[in-house]
Amino acid sequence: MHDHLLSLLIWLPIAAGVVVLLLGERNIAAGRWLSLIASLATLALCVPLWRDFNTHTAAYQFVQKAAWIARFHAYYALGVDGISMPLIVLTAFMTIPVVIAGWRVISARPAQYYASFLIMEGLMIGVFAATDALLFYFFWEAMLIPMFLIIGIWGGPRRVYATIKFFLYTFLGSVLMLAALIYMYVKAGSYSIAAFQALPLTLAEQRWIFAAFLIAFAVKVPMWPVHTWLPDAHVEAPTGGSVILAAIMLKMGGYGFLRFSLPITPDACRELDLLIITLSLIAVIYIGFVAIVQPDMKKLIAYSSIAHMGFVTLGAFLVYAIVKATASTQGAGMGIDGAMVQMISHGLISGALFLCVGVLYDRMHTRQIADYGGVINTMPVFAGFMVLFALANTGLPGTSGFVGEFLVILASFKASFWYAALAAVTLILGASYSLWLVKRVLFGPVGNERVAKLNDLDGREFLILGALAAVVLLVGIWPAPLLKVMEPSIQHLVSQAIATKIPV
Amino acid sequence: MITLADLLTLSAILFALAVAGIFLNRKNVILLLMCVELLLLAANFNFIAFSRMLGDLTGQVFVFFVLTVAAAESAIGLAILVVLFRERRSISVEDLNTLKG
Amino acid sequence: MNPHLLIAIPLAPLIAAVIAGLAGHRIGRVATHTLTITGVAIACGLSLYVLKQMYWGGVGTFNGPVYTWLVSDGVHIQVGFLIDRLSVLMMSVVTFVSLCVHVYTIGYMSDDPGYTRFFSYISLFTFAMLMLVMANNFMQLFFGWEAVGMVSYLLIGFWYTRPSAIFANLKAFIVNRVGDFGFILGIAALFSYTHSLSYTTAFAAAPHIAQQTLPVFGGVNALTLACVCLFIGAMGKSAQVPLHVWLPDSMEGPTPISALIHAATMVTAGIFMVARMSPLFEYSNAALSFVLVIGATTAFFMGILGVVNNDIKRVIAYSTLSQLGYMTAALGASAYSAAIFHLMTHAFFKALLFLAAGSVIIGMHHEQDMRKMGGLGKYMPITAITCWIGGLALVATPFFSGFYSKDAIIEAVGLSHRWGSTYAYWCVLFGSFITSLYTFRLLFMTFHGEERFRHAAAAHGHDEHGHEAHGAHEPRESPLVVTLPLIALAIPSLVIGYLTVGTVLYGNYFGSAIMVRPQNDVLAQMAAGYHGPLRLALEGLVGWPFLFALAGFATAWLFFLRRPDLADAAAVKFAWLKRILDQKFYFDWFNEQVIARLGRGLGTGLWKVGDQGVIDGALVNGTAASVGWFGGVVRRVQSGYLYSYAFWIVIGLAALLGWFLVHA
Amino acid sequence: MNLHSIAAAIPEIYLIAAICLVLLFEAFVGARRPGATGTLTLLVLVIGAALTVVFADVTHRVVLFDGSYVADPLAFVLKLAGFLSVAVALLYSRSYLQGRDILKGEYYVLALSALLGIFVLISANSLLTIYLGVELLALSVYAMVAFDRESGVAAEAAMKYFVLGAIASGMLLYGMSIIYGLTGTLNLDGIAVALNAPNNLGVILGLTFIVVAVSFKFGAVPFHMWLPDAYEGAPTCVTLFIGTAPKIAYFALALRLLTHGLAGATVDWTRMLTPIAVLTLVVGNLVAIVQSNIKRMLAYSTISHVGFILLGFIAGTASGYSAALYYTLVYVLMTLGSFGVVVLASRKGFEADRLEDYKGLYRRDPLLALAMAMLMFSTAGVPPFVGFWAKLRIIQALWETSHPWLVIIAVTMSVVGAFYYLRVIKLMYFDEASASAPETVRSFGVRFALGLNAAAVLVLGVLPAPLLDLCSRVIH
Repeated sequence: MHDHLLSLLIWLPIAAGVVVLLLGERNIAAGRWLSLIASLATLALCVPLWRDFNTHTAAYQFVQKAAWIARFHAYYALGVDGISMPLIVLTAFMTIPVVIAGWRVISARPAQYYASFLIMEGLMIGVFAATDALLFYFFWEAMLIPMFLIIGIWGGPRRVYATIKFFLYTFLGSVLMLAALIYMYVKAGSYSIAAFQALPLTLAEQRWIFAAFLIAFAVKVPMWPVHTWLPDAHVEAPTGGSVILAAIMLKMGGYGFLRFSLPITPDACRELDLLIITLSLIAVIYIGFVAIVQPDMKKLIAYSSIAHMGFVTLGAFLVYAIVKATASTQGAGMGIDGAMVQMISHGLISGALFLCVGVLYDRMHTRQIADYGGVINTMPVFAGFMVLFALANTGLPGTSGFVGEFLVILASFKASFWYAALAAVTLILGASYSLWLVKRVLFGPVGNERVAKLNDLDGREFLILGALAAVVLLVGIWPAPLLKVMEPSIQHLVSQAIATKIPV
Repeated sequence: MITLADLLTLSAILFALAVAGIFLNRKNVILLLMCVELLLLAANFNFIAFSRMLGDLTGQVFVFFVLTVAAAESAIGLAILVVLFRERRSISVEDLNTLKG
Repeated sequence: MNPHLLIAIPLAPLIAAVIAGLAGHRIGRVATHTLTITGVAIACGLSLYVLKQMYWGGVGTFNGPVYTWLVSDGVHIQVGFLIDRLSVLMMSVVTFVSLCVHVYTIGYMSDDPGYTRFFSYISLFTFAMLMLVMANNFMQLFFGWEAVGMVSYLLIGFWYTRPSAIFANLKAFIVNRVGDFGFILGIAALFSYTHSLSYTTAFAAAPHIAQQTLPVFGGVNALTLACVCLFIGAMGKSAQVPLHVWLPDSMEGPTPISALIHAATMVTAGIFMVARMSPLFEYSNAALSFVLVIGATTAFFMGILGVVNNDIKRVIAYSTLSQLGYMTAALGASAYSAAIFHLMTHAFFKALLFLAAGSVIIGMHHEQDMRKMGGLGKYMPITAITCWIGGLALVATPFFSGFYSKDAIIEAVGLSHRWGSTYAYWCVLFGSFITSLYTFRLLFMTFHGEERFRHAAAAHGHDEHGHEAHGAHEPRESPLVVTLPLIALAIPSLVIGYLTVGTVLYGNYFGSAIMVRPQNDVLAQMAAGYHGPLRLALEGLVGWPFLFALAGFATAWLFFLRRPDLADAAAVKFAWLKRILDQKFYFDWFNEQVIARLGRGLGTGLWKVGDQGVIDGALVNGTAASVGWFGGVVRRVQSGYLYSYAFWIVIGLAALLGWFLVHA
Repeated sequence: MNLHSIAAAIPEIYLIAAICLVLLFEAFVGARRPGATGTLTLLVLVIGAALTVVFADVTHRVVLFDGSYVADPLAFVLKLAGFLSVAVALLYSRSYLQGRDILKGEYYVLALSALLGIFVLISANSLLTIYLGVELLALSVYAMVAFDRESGVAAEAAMKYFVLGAIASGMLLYGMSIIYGLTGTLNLDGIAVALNAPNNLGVILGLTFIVVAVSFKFGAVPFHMWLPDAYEGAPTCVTLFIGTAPKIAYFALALRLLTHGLAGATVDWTRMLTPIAVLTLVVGNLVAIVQSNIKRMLAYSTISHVGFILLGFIAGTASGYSAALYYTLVYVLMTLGSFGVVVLASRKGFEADRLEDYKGLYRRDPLLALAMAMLMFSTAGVPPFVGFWAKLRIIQALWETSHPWLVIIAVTMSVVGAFYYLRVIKLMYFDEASASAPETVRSFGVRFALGLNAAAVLVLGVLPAPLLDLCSRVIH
């Protein structure tokens, strides 16, 4: 069972998706239930994954290896460590709300809708589970197709522009990464990520590879200035699409930095860390200001996502700054810990916020903040949830949003006062855009007669938001287990990141 | 005494003439067909010259094949020309520009 | 000491809050308030028990973890309690005041639809405040710090349909966040040197950190930087200039909140924090000078604003600001005990004043404008008397609790030799004149003189919950649930100073909890001249502060009771001054017109120009467009003419031939 | 020489016989039973494939007919591919021809003789056989382009194709003559032995003509101009034909002539091909973006793919050639599918050749739309479709021979290319169906074949190992 657990996690949803597709639009009721069962089953499969995960080793676990393209030493090789495992669980978890959220809302071609999401779930888990670079890339790219269709088919008015922009942006990033991967294959004679991490590379080579990776991952994260696809994609995507986009897809950029950039091109990273840190801080502040003035709820949350992901990249690359500043690795791991927790937490919170927007959108069919006001009068329960998630988005202690930012800020001060100071500006900006949004949408007297007609959450929506709220609070109050899972892998990563790979 | 160089030069000139004819002529498609023939002849000249120099017959055998093919080629060419004329009522190169871009 | 007992203290209100919040509307009002009051009562009882244990029972300091929050990079961040005489005192004050407010709320909010929600909020607040006070590490301190901020955000915006309320709560949260920005930096600074978040480690490392220099602003002392950053956090929470702007607006919340949060507890968190961090601040004179100057400035200038305001609650709010200034000044003078002592006494009489004001507001049917009051004394005797007691305590009348704390502060500041202490001394001294001026103005305008409410135009209730207010109708004394807490608070306001000054201030009550270096120890000098509370009070009768207070009384009597017209005349004569004061020194104007507008402008600029213009317009879509344009150009080469096709073939051939024959 | 010794040549011999048979059949039966010839031809192709498997599956290199003919595993694979692709092409074409009542036996005869030309090229081992193969293929194809006598554009396309093609073969011939003069033999093995003098003026002179001719046949820039016109002008079923099987032949042409015969001058011709390949990539992709006619767009996309195939040759290693082979086969598979969709989507009077004609195709015919979407993603080189592996192999070959800039250009251009493939999907799935679009072709057999075609693109994408192995095995 355990040697096929990851395969199951990948292929179960994909198979289910195909079945749903074959069932077709006619027996969509069956399709819906099948999708729900499949997504729940996938999450259930994560239980043994978490329970039997050995938190004392940095080695890959639940490994599975089969020949794929023997001639090119590409293997169907799967495995998880402390970095990928939590992300897989997150993926499995976040798909369920998407399925439930679409339940009554998606009327056009629902079977294809569910199929796309299930298939995408499998592919995304594949991205995190692959230990073979080629397999990783295979999933990484294949994932674009369902998302392209989701935005394009079920999206808003400017969906075509948004989805093609999204696809080309990410495609450009990916192909350059592919070139880098193949280059390293030619040098290493194998596509195994471990082999790449062990491969000695001159500084020049590392610079080029780093650049290729940077473009690929920076676009996915997204980092300023290659972020502009995200607001468009989010605004146009259907609720489920935004949730997956924000909750999982963005994480792949961060995952890529941790899995590829740091261990494979450590010297280039050491050389160019200032670049990444600067971009991250720009993301935090510049984007924070931009988020404040957004008139569209989804756009606002999209921008806040970019700002939050800035902490991920910042935390990841603090390693070098800290080593340079203090000549010791104390606190380096903390930055990466922070980055990881931030990824998980942002997955939950932004997903929840997009679901909240979806709840409103399903009722009012507008995302303009100006069209709302005083929603709390007619939807008190919903308002309660949204306020909670908004506060979590401001990084309030006791919610998951706090943990990552706190760790990153602590670590960044070790690197430089200014990094910490600029990063901490998010306390102010985050509060400003999140709570101003809440003020304009939820509070105040009833905005207009359409708001007056709103009815509060139904059981389905309550279930989704309730579950998310519970997890957000749990991670905020007791993050220790999460950190425990990551610790060995992150310590290992730090040791890889500070070692040099330049052949002598 | 005619040297190999002379023959090669001649064939080169023929070749150049043919090519020039093809893209200088804006009037008549039939002229194009002629130029094509000329082109093949230039190549044939080379073959013969070389085979004579090398004292190897295969080159001349090749020429026979080329001539045959050339005949077939012009046959096809004229056939297409007929179709074209039936449709367009013109065989001017200038008019062959509905497909472009 | 039994840790489970300690855990029960914050947990009781938390559980009550959660139940009240999630199920309040189901279990009903009575059940809700019984539940929450029980919760807070347990907390209060236990706190007092612990206090007794520690003071009389001789139980030592407790410092232990509850559970491990997380372990990152070998750093164990734990949730834990540090219970010493400082924290236990705070716990007792917080829970006691909170208890009073709970009871009071039953009456005050009786007809509010959000009844249960309100109870869950204030219980939650009690929990958060207790976590803050009991913390033994910076993470938990920050948790409590932010949590109280969050609850106050919810409470100020309790009447969420009021534009003014939801404006105020957003403002409060963001201004607090500005403070927290500094606070978290301070924590990070300490962490970067100690690699731990526990108090003990940080305190132990203080002398060492004081030797370090940070390469920022051309090199500053690390400890100074850390302390100033921490204090910036305190400026936010404890509403010190210039981060005070949120406090007056926060009066939009229901009165119990004003009493609970914005007088007695939350705003004192900053004071408590600095006192708690005394082992750090003591090693940085620069930081303490900063604290001293800020505090004194707040004490004086915010007091002045109290004189011109007409909203009864806002006047008290400004008085709170100025009193917080006094506490801060005390901290700056290394008189931490005095600050905490004043914090305690102030908690009682300020809560009393607020609740009294609330009682008046009930009596006036939610009318808060003092110009529409007057002569209420004979209709609401209990309120009036208790309010007078509070007022007298506030102006530091000898024998009243306020006197012992405030006088000590003024004297301590006077004795301090720190940079800026002279300025601070004059501020706090004149401050006592200002204090009594606005206090008696309030008392006179409310309870004495002509009964202006009779010919007040149909006054509008500020609370949109179900009253239509009648201008001319006799105010009646409030019900028992309202007056009982008044009395309960009046007694300590009267006596607590007299009873405890000896121990708390001069009896080295705090022991190791507060650390003062000998060269800074002004209180020790004062203790030398201390011969019991009675003697102290008698001396106080001829002390400068009291004389200033008397002057204030006289002025108030003249201008607001005897000859109100003089006040108006002065207002006309000093119009410029009045404008500045009405504009509250233009702080709000600056924040809204300059900072907020700047922020929004910057955001819009970056968005429209940076994102949409340059990045998206020029780079992204520009690239796409230019690719398309280029395609269109290249396309035209395919002219459709046979000869041009042939020509291109020849060009290609020639190019290849030329290039390679030349390079061969 | 007994039968056994020429067994390897069975496919060509059989094909000649078959052509005569089909010709006779058409002459006597075809007139009465239109379509019967088509069926017969399909039968012929299937049998041919079978015979090839039986006789031509040589394990080692066999040289016949006085060294002018070679049979090797590569030839075997290519010929099978040829049979298969022609069979599929004809299968798709049938309904199209029927709809425009040009369902005539000559079409099949021409197709078969073109196939014969392809085979001759595949097995050519002397300049003479190469020339004959080229001409046989070219002449049949010219005729096919002009096959619809009612269509003016077809005639124009044919005329352009013919004249330019003739120029190209003239140049090929001229180049050959020079090489012959330098080496004194027409046999490629002989040439390979005699000629290994890089930077020899004479060689370069001849080589340049040959490279130009080969580039022309492939449709590489700037010798590509015939291609879009021919593709657009020809009847779609002919476009389908000339877009697929001949590419196999031209691959063989390049492989036999350049990498075998002129191996001595590899340095030179790789350097010549480099600018051509880059131009081809850039121009093909850029101009494809601005097309509004899908046949023309696919023509330019073909050009861009040719760029990739040439890159494989530029690598100049066995790995590179096998990458090019893999790319060619994959390309043929995908082109069969995409033009097949165009054929099936069209009706008489509705050529379905404008991009707008594909608006909302999903609503009208989900299967067709799905197949097209898969093919487009595959052509764009997105996993899990087979097109991805083709690009991967080329890039790998380029890295092995360290051509960083070619890699960067290639991948960047593939992003540009992705745009116009996505646009087709966008039209089919995101846009609403335009009014008055006729019913698509519903005959089960063809649709089933198309479904298989698309499925193959996916299956070979998920499990690429076998085909990759094959391509690496047959080239060494």
